Amino acid sequence: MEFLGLYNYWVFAILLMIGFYAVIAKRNLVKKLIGLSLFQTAVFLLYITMGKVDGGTAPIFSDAGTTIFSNPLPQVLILTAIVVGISTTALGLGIIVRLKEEYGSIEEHEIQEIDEQ
Amino acid sequence: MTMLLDILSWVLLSLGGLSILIGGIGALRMPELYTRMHAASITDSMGTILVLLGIMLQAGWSLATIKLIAILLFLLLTSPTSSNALASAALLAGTRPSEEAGQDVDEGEDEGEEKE
Amino acid sequence: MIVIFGIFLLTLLVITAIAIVRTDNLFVAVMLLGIASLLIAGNFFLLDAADVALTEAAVGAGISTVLFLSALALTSERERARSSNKALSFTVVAAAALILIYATFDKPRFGDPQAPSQIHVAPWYLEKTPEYIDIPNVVTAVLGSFRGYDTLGEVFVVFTAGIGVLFLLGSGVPLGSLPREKFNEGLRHHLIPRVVGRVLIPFILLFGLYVQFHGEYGPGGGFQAGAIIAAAIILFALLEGEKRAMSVIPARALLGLMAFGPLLYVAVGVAGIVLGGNFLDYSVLSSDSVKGQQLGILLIEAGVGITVTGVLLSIFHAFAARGR
Amino acid sequence: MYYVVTIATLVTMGLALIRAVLGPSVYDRVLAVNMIGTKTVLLLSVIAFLYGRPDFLDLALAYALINFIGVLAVLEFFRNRALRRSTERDTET
Amino acid sequence: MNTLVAHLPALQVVVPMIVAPLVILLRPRGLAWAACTIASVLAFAIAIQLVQGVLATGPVSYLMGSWPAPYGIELKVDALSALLLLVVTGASVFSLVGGRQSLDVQIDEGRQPYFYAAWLLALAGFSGIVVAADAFNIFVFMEVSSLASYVLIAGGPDRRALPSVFKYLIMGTIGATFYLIGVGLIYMMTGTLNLSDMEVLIHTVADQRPILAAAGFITVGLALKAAIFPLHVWLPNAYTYAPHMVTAFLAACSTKVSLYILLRFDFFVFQGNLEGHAFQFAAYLMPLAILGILVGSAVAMFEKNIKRLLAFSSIAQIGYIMLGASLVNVAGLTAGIVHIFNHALAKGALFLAVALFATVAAGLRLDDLNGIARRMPWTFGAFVIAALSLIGIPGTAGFVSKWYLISAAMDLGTAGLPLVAVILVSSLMAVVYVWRIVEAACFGEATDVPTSPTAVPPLLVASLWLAAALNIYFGLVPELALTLSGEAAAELLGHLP
Repeated sequence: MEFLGLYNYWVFAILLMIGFYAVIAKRNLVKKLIGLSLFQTAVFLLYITMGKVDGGTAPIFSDAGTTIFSNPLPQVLILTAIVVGISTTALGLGIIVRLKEEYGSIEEHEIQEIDEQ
Repeated sequence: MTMLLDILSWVLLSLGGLSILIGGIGALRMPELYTRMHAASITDSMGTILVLLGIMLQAGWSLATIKLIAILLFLLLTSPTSSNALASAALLAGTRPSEEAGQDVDEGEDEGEEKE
Repeated sequence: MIVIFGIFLLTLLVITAIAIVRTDNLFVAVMLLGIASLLIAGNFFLLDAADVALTEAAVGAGISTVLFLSALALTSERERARSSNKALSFTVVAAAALILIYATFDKPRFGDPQAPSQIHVAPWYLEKTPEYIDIPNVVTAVLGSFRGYDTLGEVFVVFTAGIGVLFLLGSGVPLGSLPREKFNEGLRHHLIPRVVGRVLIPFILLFGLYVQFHGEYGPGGGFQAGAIIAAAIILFALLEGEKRAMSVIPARALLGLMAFGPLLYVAVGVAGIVLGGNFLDYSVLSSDSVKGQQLGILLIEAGVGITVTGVLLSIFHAFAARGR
Repeated sequence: MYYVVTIATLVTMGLALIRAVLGPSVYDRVLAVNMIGTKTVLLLSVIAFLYGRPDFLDLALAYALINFIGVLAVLEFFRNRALRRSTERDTET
Repeated sequence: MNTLVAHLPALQVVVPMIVAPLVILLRPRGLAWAACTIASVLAFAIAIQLVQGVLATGPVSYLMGSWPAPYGIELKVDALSALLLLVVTGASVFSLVGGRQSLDVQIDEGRQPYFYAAWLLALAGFSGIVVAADAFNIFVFMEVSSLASYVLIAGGPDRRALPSVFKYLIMGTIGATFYLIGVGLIYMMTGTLNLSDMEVLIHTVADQRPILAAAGFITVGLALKAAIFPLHVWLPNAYTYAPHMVTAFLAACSTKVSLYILLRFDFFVFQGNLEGHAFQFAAYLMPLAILGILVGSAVAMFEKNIKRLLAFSSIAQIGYIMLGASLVNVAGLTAGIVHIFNHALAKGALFLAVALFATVAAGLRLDDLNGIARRMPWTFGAFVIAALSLIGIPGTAGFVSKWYLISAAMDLGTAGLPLVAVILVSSLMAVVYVWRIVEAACFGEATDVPTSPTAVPPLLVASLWLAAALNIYFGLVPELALTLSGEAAAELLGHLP
């Protein structure tokens, strides 16, 4: 049990860093957005992990008479955060499509070169 | 009676698990796209039927069973449809079933450009 | 045992993430992102977050994949350049990782019922929901009422993204001179998907409505329902072509939905003020405060669902209409 | 006994993931995605019973549906790509 | 009426939110602008009401949905938020009232409803952040305002707006996500999201490592959004290529709002609780603030485009605000907060003037501005007043904050002398870059006289002069800003032992 707790947090850290790396090191704009998605997904994992309670179940009352429930609050926050994430992605993709139309490229350095001319 | 049901569902679940596993191995080990698709899609349907039936026997007659039937029907409709659509897309794009087993096909899209 | 399942899923997730960064085919990266989404959603389910799992699946594996693919269709699917300044990026990333791993060690034990976050605010929600709101799904209660203002903000985030894409791409004005009929017919000539899809679409819509109105009793709610209904109509557009989909729900109507959803939500909030409570106080909507709460949650969930459907479809159409 | 199925499903997901990472063609990857999708549906159904919360089967249903739409979206993408390539070639010649 | 007054903190956010969805349905020309302006003026009126309320009775609190804090979401307007509300809503009103013609030129008519809706959402988002007393609610409204700002900036007619806005989107999202991680770590250790509750509960776990990491993530994330040097790289291009009115609006308030959250977290939540936080805050941020001031001013001296020049000057000005805060005493913090207000006045007025220049010299390079003082003497006059305020000439608003900053530095004794030197040097640099504009405008030979004199929008001239006059007014009668800032600083620092 101890190990799983730490493992979840480690995966959170690793995932966050993989996404972060893609965002700052990749030059392709779509790849950057994909990295951003991963980056945000990692944070979702952090929140959901901290809400888990031993022997608990999803915070939805049922006839089964269970009394231990996991924490509903982080779940609510993450529902909101997922929506925020997809909104950002959609807007980013909109910008990328326009960039492609204006510059004919979705590579950061190529766009930079075109601008410098 | 309950024991009989338990045994039956156990058998169904185990068989289902087995066929799922076979499908997974097939999808990994088969030599080229169409054989992989073959391995994956048939066991997909088979495993789904077996596992869901197995669970249904456990659930008894309840709302859960109705939902399970819905899932089963849904998967039985969509899974072969996706496989069919995928195969036809691959075929249209020019990936031909390979005559010689054991030889990997190239990236489908590159071939597609030539043969279309 | 379930613990090990979780570990397994997370390990697969890390592998997928690494593969996403390494591949230079953007289409493959998007596919893998869909897989990552499914894996993390499965893990959320294991961690008791049913609502979140449903949302992540509908959004991450469904809508997000569709949006990425529509954008890729308009741009390119190959990543041309390799990474830049790898060393610097790696240093920054490693520094942040070290801080995070450093921070893991004083964290409360995983699943500890006595952790600060489990004993301070959360038990109040679990305890008071039956009393004040009386619906089984505590997540919906917190989302809709206790922290309804956050959800209002969330609806406006979605709305902003919708206007943003329409502002950038225009609402469905076709550009370019490519033969339109060819592109507009969707998968019509694929007989099997078309027949099966047509059979399924009504059921998907029905299921969407079920998720919408069942959100107080089980996992679900406005956002998930909106995503599912939007997915059904996107399916219709894929099968029958953009043109027919647009004639069924024209862009004006989508704009109306987009505007109506947030307005409905805000109106419920303002009704709280008019009837003598605070903003978003649903208790005053009915003489019985519990009934009022339930009515309020129902209405705002409807607002969320309408907004999400309208926005996601507008975004999809804006992308789809662009390249044609 | 649910464990047996769960383990089988998880292992299969792992195998399919390897296929998705290895490729080699994009169709292989789509196939793998589809497989992982159906396996997730099964996994969720089984775990819903493992947890004793059969009311969560809704999730499995939603997954099945989203997965189907995802695969069709990919196909539409392929078709458009092929069409665009052929029209580009037509206009060039 | 009295009952409505109690709801003002909520209405501050809700009014623009109600109008935004309506605006996208308004097709006829000009109607969207009118609706947006009316909503903005209404928000400004509400902000003034709130300021009066705060001055009269102290902080105003509001419970969303009547749920008790910390279970529900609390809104709280204290002196600091009231000051920020004035800045945000005021900037919106000034840019909108005068901005119609400029925006008509820069945004296609068909896209205008979306643009104005995004404007209102940005306004709602900024106000929402400022009135919120809940860590997660701040995140949600931060995203509303950020997404809306991206849309506004992307409206720029130059295609270079697109790469800049994409960069802003990436960096902004990273900043927001870092903030979210920080909030998550704090929630894990305290179990609450309400800021006041957090401040109490964090005390017992203050030495735990997750809290330290959280402080780091929140500070870095917000520094990204606030464009604190060296995380400012998104700002110059975003400001340069945005529509002129958007630049005026965002330059006056967007980074300030992020700074506001930063101050709120670092002082209100962390400062009194975390061992040595005050020292660390000063030790990390003061060098950055000083570097930001010097580098920003230095780059501005060599910039050729007037919008870019002013954008780099903004980076320097953010440095001043941070410098004040990093002294971690009442005098310094007061100076920093007053500077938020005064810089918004000066920069807002400057960018309004730039929009007017753009009606005759679209390029906005310094060469394009040659001889513009003769062509637009009134506009140029107002520009000079605002520029003097930016430099900090006595009699203008900018002087007040610099004076307070210098005296706060002097209080430190000899240690403060280098800081005073930095402020003086950078003020000289400001003189240089302002002089370059003045030189071009007054003495440069106009290269090409426009064939047809474009009509100068009278409303824009009026709002520019009003803004310039306010620069002088608040330079001579700085009580309002000073009282609010003093109270805000005392409130923020009241938590220090």
